[in-house]
Amino acid sequence: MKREPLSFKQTVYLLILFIIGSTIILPVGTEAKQDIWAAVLLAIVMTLPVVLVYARILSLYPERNLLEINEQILGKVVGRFINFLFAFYAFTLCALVLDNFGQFINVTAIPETPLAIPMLILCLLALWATKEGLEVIARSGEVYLPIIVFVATFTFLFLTPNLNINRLQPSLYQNSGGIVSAALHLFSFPFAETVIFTIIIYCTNKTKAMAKVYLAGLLIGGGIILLSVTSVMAVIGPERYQASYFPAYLAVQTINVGDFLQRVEVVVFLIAIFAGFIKISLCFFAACKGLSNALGCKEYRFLTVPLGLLEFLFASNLFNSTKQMAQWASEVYLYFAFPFQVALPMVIWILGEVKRRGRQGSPEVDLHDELR
Amino acid sequence: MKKSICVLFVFWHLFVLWSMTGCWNFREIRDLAIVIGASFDKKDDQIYLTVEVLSPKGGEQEQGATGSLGITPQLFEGSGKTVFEAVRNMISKAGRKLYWSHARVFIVSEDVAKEGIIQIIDWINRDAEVRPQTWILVSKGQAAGDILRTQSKLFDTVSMQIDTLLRNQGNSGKLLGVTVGDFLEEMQKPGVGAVAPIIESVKDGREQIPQVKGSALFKGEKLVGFLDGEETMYLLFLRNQMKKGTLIAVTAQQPKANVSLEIFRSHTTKTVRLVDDRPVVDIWVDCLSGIAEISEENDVISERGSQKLTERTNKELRNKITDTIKKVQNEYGTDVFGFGNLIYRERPDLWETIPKGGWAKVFPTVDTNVNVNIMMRGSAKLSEPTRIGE
Amino acid sequence: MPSFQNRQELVNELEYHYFIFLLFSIFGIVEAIQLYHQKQRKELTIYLFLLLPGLVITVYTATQVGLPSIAEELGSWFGWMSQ
Amino acid sequence: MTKVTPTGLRRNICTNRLTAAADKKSPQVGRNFNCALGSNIKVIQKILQNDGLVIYRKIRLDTNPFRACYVIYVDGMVNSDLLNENILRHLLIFNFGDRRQAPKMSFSDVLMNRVLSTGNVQTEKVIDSAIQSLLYGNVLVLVDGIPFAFVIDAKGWEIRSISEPETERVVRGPREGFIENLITNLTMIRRKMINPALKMVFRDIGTRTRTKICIIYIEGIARPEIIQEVYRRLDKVQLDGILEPEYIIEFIRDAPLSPYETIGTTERPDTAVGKLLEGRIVIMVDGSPFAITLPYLFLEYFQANKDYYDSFLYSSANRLLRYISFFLTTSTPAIYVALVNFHQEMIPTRLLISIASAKEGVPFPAAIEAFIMLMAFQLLREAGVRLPSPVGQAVSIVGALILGEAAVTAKIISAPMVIVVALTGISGFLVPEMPGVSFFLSLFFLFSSSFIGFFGYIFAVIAVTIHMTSLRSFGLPYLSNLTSIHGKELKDTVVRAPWWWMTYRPRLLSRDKRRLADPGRPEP
Repeated sequence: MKREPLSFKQTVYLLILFIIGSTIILPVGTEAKQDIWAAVLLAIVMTLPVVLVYARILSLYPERNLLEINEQILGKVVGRFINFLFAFYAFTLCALVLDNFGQFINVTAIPETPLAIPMLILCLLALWATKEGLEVIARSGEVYLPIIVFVATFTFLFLTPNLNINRLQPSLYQNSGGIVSAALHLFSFPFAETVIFTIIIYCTNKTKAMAKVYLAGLLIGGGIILLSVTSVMAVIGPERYQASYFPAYLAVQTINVGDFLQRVEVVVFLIAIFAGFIKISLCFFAACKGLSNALGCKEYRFLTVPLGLLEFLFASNLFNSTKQMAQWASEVYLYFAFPFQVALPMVIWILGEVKRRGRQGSPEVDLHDELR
Repeated sequence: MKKSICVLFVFWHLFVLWSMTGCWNFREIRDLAIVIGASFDKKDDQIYLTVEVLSPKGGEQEQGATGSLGITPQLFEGSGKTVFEAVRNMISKAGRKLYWSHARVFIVSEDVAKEGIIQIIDWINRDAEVRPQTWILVSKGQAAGDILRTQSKLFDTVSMQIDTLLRNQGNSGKLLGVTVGDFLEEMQKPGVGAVAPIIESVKDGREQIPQVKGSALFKGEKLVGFLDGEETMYLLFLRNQMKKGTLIAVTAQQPKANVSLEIFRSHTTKTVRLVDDRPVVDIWVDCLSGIAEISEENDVISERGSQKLTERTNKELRNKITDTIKKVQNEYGTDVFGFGNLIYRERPDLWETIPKGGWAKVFPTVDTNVNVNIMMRGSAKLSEPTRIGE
Repeated sequence: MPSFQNRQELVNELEYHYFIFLLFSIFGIVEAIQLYHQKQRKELTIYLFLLLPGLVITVYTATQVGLPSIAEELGSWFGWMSQ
Repeated sequence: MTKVTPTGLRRNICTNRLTAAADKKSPQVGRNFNCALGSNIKVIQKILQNDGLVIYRKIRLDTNPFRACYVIYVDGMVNSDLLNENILRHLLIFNFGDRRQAPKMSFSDVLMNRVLSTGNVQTEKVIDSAIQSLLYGNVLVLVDGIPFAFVIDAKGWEIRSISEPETERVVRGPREGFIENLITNLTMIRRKMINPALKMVFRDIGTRTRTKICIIYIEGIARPEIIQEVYRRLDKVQLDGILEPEYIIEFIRDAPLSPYETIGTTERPDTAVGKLLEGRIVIMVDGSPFAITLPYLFLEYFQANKDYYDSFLYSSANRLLRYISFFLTTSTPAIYVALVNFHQEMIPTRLLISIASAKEGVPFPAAIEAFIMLMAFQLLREAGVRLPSPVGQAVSIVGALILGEAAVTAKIISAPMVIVVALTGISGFLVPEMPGVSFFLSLFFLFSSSFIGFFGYIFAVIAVTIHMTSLRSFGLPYLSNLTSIHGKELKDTVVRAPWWWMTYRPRLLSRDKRRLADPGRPEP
């Protein structure tokens, strides 16, 4: 039987898992302090138009992903060069997430194990999943998301006695600079990282309204992030949030139900590894696809092994310490990601629209449907 | 076929990896010395650490003992220039690796606390094994190690007794359990001073037993003073941490006129307002309580008597709370009530006018306005005071 | 690379690097033979072009102690990170 | 237990010599009968040389002039009443000379229409085919001067009586199970489904045994592409002997190396019909009381037929229990090892201390202990299954009690580990169809979690998910019902919804999706 393309639900699940990914373990939006909820909301609002642009690009050329669209719009040479850049971005992002999880596991739970071991295993798993194909990743996502939602709900319920709304005050007082800066960071990590999805999915009959897919994924994923960071902030307060590398872990540590359900943070964050694995696999998949396209190969699967090795080496030599990782995330990543998340998609979109107008007489056919 | 060979290779290799390098974080459970409580003393720039350790080795000696664990705790002492060094020096004595995840209490001696507690707090928060949910206490007037050397009558170890006590917070209403995490947060938060409960060893019968009562007040990282049990109760009211089931006693002027009240529910609201450019904190204590004991023949249950009692109680509580605030303001000058944090939260504009680090100067001058509103409900099983027959 | 505190740690590092090297070599040989048999010359070239440097880097990092991280290197080139 | 009769044995190997002859390209192969009875008989006797079970009964027919006739059959494979009463007797007493009884009929027509009074009589021209049907239990009648043989269906061999299947007992529900006879099995299915849409297609498989198999499906429900796929894969089976469905399963299943079953078996006709009604295809093999059902999805491990015979609330609770027991049987040793060796902080203090005192003096790390105990448990289980049941029970009880107790006393194994392994083993019995999978999984998880604790465990879970999501059973994703949390399909996956609520069949499996004509809650 023919393998089906991803369904609407699978794509949305993947988007949600991708957005949750490493975001829930890392200290995101520290600049906003107690107004972090506002920063998340602002970041979602900022991401909306960008995401609609991604969706629009895909809808311009049905049955094609960004790589093929690039070739179509920019021509073979330039298009492939741009695809190479995108593959590089996916590669880097994959290494970053891999590193985040490696550091997280290493610092919080098993400090004596070399950092590289969990990273290597995660990398091998992502390699295997990529070799099996996108459908396997999507189905795994369908298995994981309910588990994540289940565990997260219970974690949230157990955390409620520790929530203290006082820690979120004073709210919105002369903190606009912090909020905007935090929102920018949240925009680049994780929301606009969904540009990776343009490489791996394409517009089919089943996922006709690409904008709908993106909006659903962004809003649900963003909602989960909003809930999680706000509750973490309300449990540990802005001072400890800022000081910690992994604030959510600190917050979950405070769970104590009837003196027997305590010290469960390891189990809770095991579940986060599911989301992280999906994010790593998707990025790695995108990197393989992008590179194979840039090199003009039809098949991407043969690239997984050598690229996996390089990925692991890159990730394990990227940072020497958790401090460096945090510093890089807060100081450099925003500027590094900007071209891939905003600039290049904008250019592609505009060129695509122009080409489309040139190609067709009436370009306004379903514009309203898509950008509604 | 090729694929499955690859998969087999992966598994074979994982096995090789496993058997070659061993398991890094592998800890055999019987090799652990489980730390259940620790105390910190200071003498001549050296930190003296005493830990209470549970280890199964002790269990064999105590086979058949009636205690729930059947284990006697062992005490180890170590010293060093830093906490970490003291911990490391102890390994050579204990022989087994100290395992800190199950630690319940940390006791800091008064001397250490007066010089600054940050060293200990930082180590607890930084170390992955030690948990911030551990209780922190200050031993008053004694070496902290001596507390661990006392006897626990109903529990296996002193630390477990203190842990259970603090978790239930007692019904005495005279102590305030604080975890290291909370302590750190209050230490870092603007406009609030940290508090920790006091622990002492007292003689009970023939044995020395630990007693937790009152609270130690910190200004920044340094200990500045103590509140006794009675004042701690008012502190609890002010911090809105009064638990239900607490008993308070109301005394009137004439002898034999005492009434004990049990608190069912208590809620404290604090607001800040400006009077002549100076902040005034209004405090409302709403309290639902019932009569638990009447030691006079007077009628306090009927509507009129109850009203009188309520008035009397309100007045008395208000005075006591105000006195406590005054005492802290004048003698210690640390804002353990969180007035500064209240201003920071509710009037951030006002907070900005206070120069950085200037709150300590402003705090003693803050005016407070305490309102107590006690609602009486019920009088336990008896509807009348116990009368004496003619 | 963190600095090694004792010999045992060094041995651990070496061993898992050895493991990675061996694992990817075997993968590489199997897949390269497969590609060779399928007469996908271009793919084979790309494959080896990517894999061999990776293996060399693995060996290099296994034998070096205290290498600066990639982020540090980049930071010193562009002056990103405040060291 | 199967009674192995000489004929049963013979049915399995009956065509050996025939094929051997075919291999030698003997001149007789493919030859037709000719008119001379003597040469026909000689050919047959030559092919069936040294086969003492074949009986040649020569009859001189009452014709004018006398004609000879041979009745050939295999001893024990024919119904002797039928043979004697309806074939031999008529041949013996019929007066062929009396033309009034059969005016204007040829001799063979007379035989067909007046003499042979059995249900199924056919004529066969090719010698090989005739011999094959002879060996399958048919009676051959060869008459002088007629260039073909009459093949009379008079099969009747000893069969086991229908009894309740041992492996799938139910408290409530039908008590019959399949037996070794294909036709009887098919009648059991047919009796439950009186509908012309039920299709049964026969095939011969096994180059030597020529085993009859039957592919059963319901037209209009089963998806034609799956049926085509089944035919395609069956055509590839070139094994010489098929004695049991597993011989076929291993040829036609997807992912042949995976421990997960992608093809199911059942011993119960009601289960088989239930699967048919869900759009699945059932294959029955002659000589085995097990039917193959396919496609087989992961969730079917947890759907026991008794679920459908009990109250839906109770069944749903049972089903949830089965999921939990699957989790327990695969993960308990791994979680225990991770807790005890890596994440001691998660164990409550008192429990930690009691585990530590139990471990005091035990020389092995928990992982090795768990491995030893799991192996011992498997040994006991296997020994218990193979031995006759009273002895088997004794072995299990003695083994479990005495060995466990002695091992704890001798400080080889710690007491908590005995509890853990007992829990693992006993919860494994709740999902009896997957002993292999749960054993492999528990070993794999144990191994991973003894490597880096809970993280190893979760990595192993991810690896297993990748494997399972990449599996397919005849084109259907193996986890399809599990992963698609679809309101309609949830009704028969996690829980068992009441029958009046299960309006639809599984979505991917079937063509006609509607199961219930008029959905709605029954009203009193």
